[in-house]
Parts: sequence; structure tokens; C-alpha cells
Amino acid sequence: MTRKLRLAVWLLTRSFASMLGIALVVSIVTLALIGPWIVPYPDHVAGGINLANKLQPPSAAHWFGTDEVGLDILTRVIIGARVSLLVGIGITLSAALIGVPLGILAGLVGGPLREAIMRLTDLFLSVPGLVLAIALVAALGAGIVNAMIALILVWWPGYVRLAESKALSIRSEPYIEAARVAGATTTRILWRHVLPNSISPLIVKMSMDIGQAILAVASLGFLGLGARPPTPEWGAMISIARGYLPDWWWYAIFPGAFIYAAVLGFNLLGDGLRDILDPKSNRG
Amino acid sequence: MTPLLAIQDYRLAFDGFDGTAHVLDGIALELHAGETLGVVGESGCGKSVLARSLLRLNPSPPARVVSGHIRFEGEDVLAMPPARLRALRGRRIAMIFQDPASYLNPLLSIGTQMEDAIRGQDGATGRARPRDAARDRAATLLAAVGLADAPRLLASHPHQLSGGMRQRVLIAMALSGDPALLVADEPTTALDVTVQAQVLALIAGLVRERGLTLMLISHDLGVIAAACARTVVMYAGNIVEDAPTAYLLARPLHPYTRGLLAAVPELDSHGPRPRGIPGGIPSLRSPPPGCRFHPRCDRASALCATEKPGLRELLPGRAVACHHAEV
Amino acid sequence: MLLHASGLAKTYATRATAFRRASRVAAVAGVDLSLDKGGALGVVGESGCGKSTLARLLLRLIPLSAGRILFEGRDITALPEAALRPLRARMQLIHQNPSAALDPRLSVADAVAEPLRIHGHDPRARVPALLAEVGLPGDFLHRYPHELSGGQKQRVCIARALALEPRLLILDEPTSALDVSVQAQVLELLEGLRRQRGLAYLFISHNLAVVRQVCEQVAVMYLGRVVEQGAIDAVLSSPRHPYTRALLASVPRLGGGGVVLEGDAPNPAAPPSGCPFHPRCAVAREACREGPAPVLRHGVACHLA
Amino acid sequence: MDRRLTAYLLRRVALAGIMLFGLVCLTFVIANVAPNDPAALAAGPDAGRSQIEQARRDYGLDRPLHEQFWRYVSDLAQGEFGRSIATGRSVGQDLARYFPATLELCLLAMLIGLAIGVPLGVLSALMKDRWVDHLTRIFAVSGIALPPFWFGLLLQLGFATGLGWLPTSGRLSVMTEPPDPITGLLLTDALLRGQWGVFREGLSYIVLPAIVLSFPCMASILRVNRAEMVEALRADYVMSAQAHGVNPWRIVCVHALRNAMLPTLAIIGLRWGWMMSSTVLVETVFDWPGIGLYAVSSAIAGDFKPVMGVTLIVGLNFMVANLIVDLLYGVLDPRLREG
Repeated sequence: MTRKLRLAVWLLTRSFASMLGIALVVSIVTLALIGPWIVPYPDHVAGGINLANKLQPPSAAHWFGTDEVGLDILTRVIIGARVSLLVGIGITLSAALIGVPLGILAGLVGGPLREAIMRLTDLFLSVPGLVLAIALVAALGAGIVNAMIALILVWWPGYVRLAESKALSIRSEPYIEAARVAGATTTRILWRHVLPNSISPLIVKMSMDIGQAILAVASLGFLGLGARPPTPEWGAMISIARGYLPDWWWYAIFPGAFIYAAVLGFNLLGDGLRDILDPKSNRG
Repeated sequence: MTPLLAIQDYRLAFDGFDGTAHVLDGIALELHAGETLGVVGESGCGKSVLARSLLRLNPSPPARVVSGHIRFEGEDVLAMPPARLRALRGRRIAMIFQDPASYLNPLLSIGTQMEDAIRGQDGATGRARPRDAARDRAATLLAAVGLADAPRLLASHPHQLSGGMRQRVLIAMALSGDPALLVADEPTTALDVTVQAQVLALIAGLVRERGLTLMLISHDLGVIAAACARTVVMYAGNIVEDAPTAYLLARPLHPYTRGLLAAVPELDSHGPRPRGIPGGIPSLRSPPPGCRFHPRCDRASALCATEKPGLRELLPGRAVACHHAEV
Repeated sequence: MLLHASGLAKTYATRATAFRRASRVAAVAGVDLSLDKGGALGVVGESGCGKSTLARLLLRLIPLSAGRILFEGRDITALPEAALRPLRARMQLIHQNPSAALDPRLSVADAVAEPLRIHGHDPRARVPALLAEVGLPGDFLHRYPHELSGGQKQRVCIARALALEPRLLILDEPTSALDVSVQAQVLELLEGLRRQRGLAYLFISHNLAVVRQVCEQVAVMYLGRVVEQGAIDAVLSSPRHPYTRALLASVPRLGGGGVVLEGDAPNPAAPPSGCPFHPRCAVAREACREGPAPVLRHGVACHLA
Repeated sequence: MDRRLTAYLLRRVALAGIMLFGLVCLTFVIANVAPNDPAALAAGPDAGRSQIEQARRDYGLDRPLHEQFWRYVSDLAQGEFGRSIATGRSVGQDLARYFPATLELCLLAMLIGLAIGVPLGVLSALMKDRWVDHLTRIFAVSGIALPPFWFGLLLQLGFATGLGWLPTSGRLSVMTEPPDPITGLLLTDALLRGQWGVFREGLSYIVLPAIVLSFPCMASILRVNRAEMVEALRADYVMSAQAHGVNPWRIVCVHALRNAMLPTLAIIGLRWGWMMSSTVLVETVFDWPGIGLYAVSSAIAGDFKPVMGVTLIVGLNFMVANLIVDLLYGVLDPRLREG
């Protein structure tokens, strides 16, 4: 196993893009973890008004400037990492927890059950993500929790598709036949062979999806359908900052840059992981 | 007489994560015009890599030439500029491959692929002929490999043909540049035994009619025996024996050749039962010192573990790389 | 009698797509065979002749289209999967490609122990003994498939198949992915195991010479049917079906020379009328082109034999 | 076209019909799980209890659910999506008005995505593991990671307000008379009517939103195309083409690229749907009068019928796109054409 580990490190370090991805993800996660203890103005997190200090350009006191009610943008952007990361991971994990068991079930059992699961999946996939999310939020009402629920509902079918196709391809592997010949039950085949061998593409997809979920939540926030001020959410901040363009540009620039960095990080990481976990890339 | 092909001290390595694999370890080989040479060895012995080296087809990286020359008609293939290389490929050395299904482009018609080959070879040295002229030439070539109904065939796609027909198409493409040397890399391995016999007969016939020089790579001594007058045996990146096929089969000089022959199961029931060679092929990343075969060899001595035996000519035309070989 | 199958058939239906119409392919079209306790039957044929499908039908790994299978005197044709499971211990399969037949995530020890665990045996004592039996040293226990050579992987597969003390081993081209020098080792091993354990083999191969090493009986298949069957030495020395003759003549020998059989194997989705071999047969007559395909009678399925 | 193809097409259309019905059911379910009272919304913010009840009767909201459902379905079957509370017009009319603008934007964005994504993917594959490849990789991932709304704002800051080269938002200046519709696509109409000035002006308005919209699409195409080209370039058939002396350019541009384009095609179908859904962001930033902006403004107002209408239209669009991709697959891949 150590050879595998060394190979992983070798493949990762060989790629500048993967290293950048790791660096970005580590920074964002660190900020999210220790954010409340390092922000310069902890009392600006919850909101409050300090109109005397509003819309200050970046300075030594306020590195990223201040917003329309005088709150420190750096503070709110750092705390925003916490919000986005939690929401992004929450959406991805929930979607995977719903989608993967259904997908593996469909791929392994087949028959009418598979048809039912896959047609339902197709139905959800027939409307592109953000539009369906907006429809759901429009029905449920705006807000960050409803946005999360909407995005989980949008995201799970992707995991069904992936898990099903993986289960199907693994099912035709000779080693599954060998397990059947050894007398293994379907449950055992599922747990001992199919699931462990489908983990790699799932990890890659989840890494990428955390980034995409962060982006989707920010998008809903920007449209006014997600998090609402004073929650320090990146998308919602840009939504308000848009009204202060072009003169107070810093207000929109910094939250956006953080979204970009976070999504970029998780996508590059996923890309790098795919290279490692894909047996084809080991060929040289 | 200068040989058609002369390989001198050719060493090729593949760089990878686990270190460098010394895939070809000092190959020396001469091939004269009109010869039919078989290259036999087990998987990983470097025979396909050697075949591809003649046209510089090994992707680099990871492949890296460590030393040596491959001279074809006096010109060093390894030092050729791209334009010369293009003029070499297909026109002077042509190649056919193992699995005809994967070596034909699934999305392009047979006609397009053959025309591309014909026009590509023209273009390497001058102006490409027009498409319809190339198509006529393709039809002629198909007839030469025993495929009738050329118009329908040229319009069809690889998946519509049987394995044997695909290999014939690839052979026709290989003939398109009137090459001097035909390199066939396991041309029948992916085929059924009855079709294999057809294809071998076709290759042998073409070699005879057109006076081609043949280099046939195979893991199957039977295939080589059917088509080649001379055979070299490769093991772990080295040529261990080089002899006329009949002599090699009747009286192998290298212990590995002997082991290989003893391992082949025979159809005729009076022969001895096949015996395996103990052990397995060594790692090319950390090959055993000295003779690479010595850990599996029943005649190995202390010398074999320290000093690599060179290929020496024991009898005229019969060379062997073994410290203990004697006539 | 250990295994008896009659009238085995498997027809695959392919679905219609945008550009392709639905078709039915008879992969196996009415095969009878039987195998005695401790016997060895070779099944020989070229790719697409249905020999691998036959193996999977006999093991009930794929549903039958028709036919009956008796194993140790018991009709297993319609047994449900749960009732088959304990029987699987007594009939095992060796795959063609050992690299694909081992789960890449299981160590050698786990792979060999899996059947034992499934059937409720304690694997600890048995696994090292099994590895020793197939000629692998004990330090292989903790290796993973990607660290083994092809021959070593096939030995692991054999150890795994032997773990449950089977009576029947169905070997699907067990050596065709291996080099000759390794193939000979594995064949030696298989012969030894058969003697010591009194195993019965159903040995599938495209290589007649390999089958000759292992089996006493042989069945030659062409397009889903057995065209000739009999004692191996008799079939090799005096083949009666024209296809068997052509097959024997096509094998390249160290002596060199051979007869060439014209044409390719026909498409199983559109088999020729009459005798399936007639388009390639040198001696075919009018009777061979029409009427039903000849049935196996006295060991050969040919109108002219 | 032969019979099999017709039969297949009919089957696909029937399947799409079933999917569409499923989608109608889905939108109905979504609309009815909503916690807020549609009657209250319809009656307006200042309505009293009796007015709300009146609205409930008017809209049939007091009927049992299954009756409401059948009414919903039969209305939809007649192209009747309901009435938008905000615009006061029927949703069907609104969609007919806004959809061409969105379609125009998406088509142009797809063109940009293809024109940049495919060549860059090929280049990247040829230069695998060299610095060009690393750069395009980061560029590609950026395309997926850049928040479209933020990227749009940046471009507005730079090109519109900063440099003043391009207009900030809208589809055409209020002073300009749009060409009489032929296709509904403004640029095409302007060209067809020979109104060069209008065409140039329309182009200056569409270029920024189209670039923003094309970015994720271009990035996906680039990534898939690169991966598939790498795969194709090391395929056996490329080695044999080299050995047979085929022109190296032809090997890359025909032999390898043709194979790489198959999976790229699949991603194009997928991305078309994504693009339609990203218009909600891009159109909001650029005030582009399309269905995305319409959906967002309706959603914010709690006006549900237009959102459902847009959902159905986008879903339908996606189905058609996938059907076209499937057919193109058959054209490109001879293996699918016959057995």
C-alpha cells in the first residue's frame, strides 16, 4: 500500500494545478476553522450598523474596506468561508447519501426497481440544476435553509447516475462472477466488492461537487433567493454590492474572489484526485 | 554487402514512477535484404518495443534512447529529422500490428484510411496524388491481399469486417508504399487459429512474390517456424540466441531457448510432456546482474551472476549469449 | 456421473437502437455433454463458438434458454439462487484472465479466504496450506494482485477455487493469458491437483495441444454446437468432422506447414442454413446446404461422416 | 431516412412526451408543497380575507387537488401556462417574447465555447504535461469555478464603465428600433433585413453576456476534449496511422479528433442545459430580457406560474438538445448505424 501512497504523492506533486488546488482548499478550510479567532472585528459578524464608517476603501484598518453599513468586509468574507464550506459539504454529503445507495441498488438489482429509480432520476435531471433550484426556492420561500434543501434535491440524481453506471460496470467484472461462484450473496458482493471499488470516482465527484455547491449557494444568494443579509454569505454580499458599483468596487470584488478561490480549489483538487485514482493515469 | 538494417548496441529505457525500466539492453542485429527473420520471446522481453523502435513509434516520454544506432539502408533512424522519418514510415519500412480491431480507426471508412496512408506517403516526398487515384491504388492493394469487391469494402467501416479481413486491410495498407522491410508485430495473435493460418500464408506469399524482407515478431514458435528462415530469441531485453530456424528448433544452444521449446505443448502425442521454466520474468527496473536469465537457469555458475555474456558466434550464422554454450 | 447436461441452449436478444434492428443470437444451440467423477473433458473451438457461454450455463451463472443440468445426480436446472449457493462450493470456475478475476482491493489472503468465510469455515489454518498446494510461498499472503505476475495470479485463483473442496472445476481458457513457459507450469499444477484430489475438469480452450495435456475426452464446438466428440487421442489422430480436420491442420507446428481453411466463422446472429459449417467446408454437398443442421451421432455431427 | 430511423425517432419523441408529462407532474407537486398561499399572492398584498377567498374561487384553488391537476394539465396542453401576476400577461405570451433573446444568447455562447474549447483542448493534449497544458488546465477549471455573476460584474467594470468600449446592459439601446422579427433572434433578423448598424449595435450588447455564459461551457468542452484527445493520441489506430505514413496533421485533425469529438458531443448536450439555467444569473447581471431574468424576477415576487413556465420550457429545450445529440452520435459513429 505504501507504493500506492508514494505514487499518489508523486502524481500530485508532478502537477502544479493539483498543488494549487490543495493549497487553496487547505487555506479555505483553515480560514473556516479558525475564522472566528482571527478576524479583526469579531462583533461585525452578526451585523450591526456603523454608518460613520460606511463604504471605506481598503486601508490598513480595513484591508478589504467596509460595506454600506460600515462593517469590515475582511471579517465578513472570512466568516463567509465557514458558511459556504458548511453549506457546500452539507449539500454534497446529503445528496451522496441519498443518491449512492439508490444508484447501487438500481445497478445491482435491475428489473422494474431499476427502471423506476432511473426514470425518476432522469426526470430530475431533465431540468438543469439552477432552474429547478429556483423553482423549488420559489415554492419553499427564499432563505439559506430552503436553498440548501432545493440544491440537495437538485444534486442527488447525479449520484444515482454515477453509482448506477459504476455498479453496472463492476457487475460485469470477472471478479464479481468469481465471488458469485464462491457462493457470495448479493449483499456481500455489494459491500465487499462493488462499494469499495466505486469509491474513487465518488470521491472525485464529491470534491468537485463541494465546489459547485458553494457556487450554487452563492448564486442563489446573489439572486436574492438564498441567504439574506446580515448572514455573511458571499453571494448575498455581492448581490448588495452590485448596487454600489462601479464607485465602491471593493465591496463586490473580495467576496467574489473568495468564491472563485474556493470553487477553483475544490475543482483542481478533484481533477488531481481523478488523475491519481484513475488507473489509466498510472501508465506513465 | 551492407545490411538493410543494422542495429548496434541499442539501449532503450522507459522512465516511470517506479524508476527506470531497461527494456532493451544492448541489442545488436543485422538483417539483409530478402531475409525472413522471426523474433520470439515471452511478454515483456522487449520484442514489440524493438519492432516499434525501427519506426520510432515508442512514445517519448516515457521512452528514452540510452545509446545505440539503428541504421536502415545506411541512415540512422534515431537521428532522422521529422521529414525524413515521415519518408521512412510506410515507404521504406511498413508495419502491421497485433490486434487489427484496435489498429484501424473505428470512425473512418476503410477507403479513407487507405487513401490517407497512400497520400500521406506521397506527401512525405512530393505532391500527394488526388483522392480518386489513391482510391484506385487502394482497390489494387486490396485485390493483392485477396479481398474481392473493393468498392464495397472501401466504403465500409472496420466494425463491419471480420478479424481476418481487418488484418488483410492492414496488410494492404502496409504494402501501399512498396516498402523494403515489412515488420509484423504479432500479426495473428488476436485471430482464430484457422484465420491465423490464412494470414500467415498470405504474408509468406507476399514476401515471396514481392521480395520483401520480413521481420515477424511472435510469442509463438510455431508461427515463426511457419514463416521465417532465421530466428532470434529475446529474453528480458536481450537477444540470447540468433540462428537459422531449423537449427534453432532442432538444437537450441541457449538454456532459455531450450526451456521455451520444452514448454510448448505438442499436438502429436509421442513427444515428451511440456515442462515449464521455473520462476518468472525478472523486473526490468532492477534486473539481475550478469546474465539476466541466470536466476532461472539450471546451468548457471558464479560467472553468470557477475558477468553479462555477449552474443558470440559459435558456428557460422549461429550466435548465442551464454557463457556455457558449446557446440 | 458427476455432471450431465442435455439440450443446453442460450439465445441472446439484442435490443433495437436508432440504427440497428433487434436480433437474436443463439450462442449455444443444443449441447449435450456428460462428465464422470474425476474425468476431464476438453471443450475446443474458436472465438464466438459459445464455449464460454457453455461454461456459464453449466454453473447456472446465466439463465438458460432451454435444457437440463444434473449435478451429482440432482437436477439443478431450476434451483433458485439461494439453493444453488451451497452447491457452488462443489463446482468452481477458473477464469481466462486472472488479473480481472481478482478483486484489486483484496489481498491474496483475503481473496483465498473469501469462499471459506462465505461458507462459514475458519480460513486461518486453511489459507496457507492452500497457497502451498498451488506452489506459492507464505510471504504472498499479504500481497495485492497488482504485485503479482500473471502466473502467480492464476495460482491464487486456483487456490481460491480449491478452498471449498470442489468436485468439479470448470476452467475457461485458464492459460491463454499466460506465456508458454508459465503455461506449462500451470498445466503441470493442474494435472497434479487433479490426481491428488480426484477432481473432474471441464477444460475450455482454443488450443488443442493444451487440451491434449489435460483431458481424456474432447468436444469440438462450432457456432454453438458440438460437431465432434470423443476420446482425445482418437479425435486427434483420426478426426472425422471436416471442421476438426481443418482446425488440426491450421495449428502452426514447429515442423511447419499446414492447410488453410477458407473464410471466416459466420455471424452467429445470421447463421447459415443447413449445416452451419457448409460455407467453409471443402466436401460440402447439396444436402449440407439445406435441411436441418446435422445432429451429433456416434460422436460426429456431419451428414458425410 | 429509412424506416428504422423513423421508428426510433417516434419512440424517442414518445419517450420525451412521457418525460414532459413527468415534468408537468413534478412542477405541480413543487407548486403544491409550497407553504405560502397562492390565493393570497394572487389577491395581492393588501387583500382582505374575502378578497383572498374570491381569488381562491377565481383560480379554482378551492377545488380538490386532482381536479386542479387535470385543469393544470389540460391548460398546458392548450399552451396555457397561467397568468403572470407581475406582468399581467399570460405566461405563454411572456415566454414567447423572452425566449428568443435567451436562445440567441445561448447559441452565440455555445459557438464561442466550441470555437475556443475544441482547439485549446487539442493543443493542450498535444502539449500534455508541458506548461501550456498546465496553463490551459487552470484556465479551464477557472471557467467552471468563476461565479458567472461576479465575472459579469468584473467585465462590466472593465469594458463598460472602465474603458467605455461596450454598453453595460440590455439588448439594444432604447433609441434603436429593433428589426422586424423574422426568426426572433435579433442579430439574425438584423442581418436578414440588411440593417448593419443595428447588427453592430446588437453585437456590442450581446458580446459581454455571451462571453460570461460561454465560459463554463468552453471550459467543459476544453477539459473533455483534452482528455479524449490524450486518449485518442495514444490509441493503437493512431500508432498504425503513423506507421503507415499518414500526414501528421491529418492524424491529429481527422483520425484522433473525430474520435475525441464523440464524448465532447455528449458534454455539449449536457452543457446546453446548464447554459440555459445559467442565464438566470447572466441575464440578471446584464439586464438581458430573456426567460432567465423573467424567472428570477417572478421568483423574487413569489409569482409562481412564470417560474413553472420557464422550468417547463428549459426542460423541453434540454430534451430536444439531447435528442439532437443522440442523432449526431449516430451520424458520427458508424458502429451505431448497423450491427
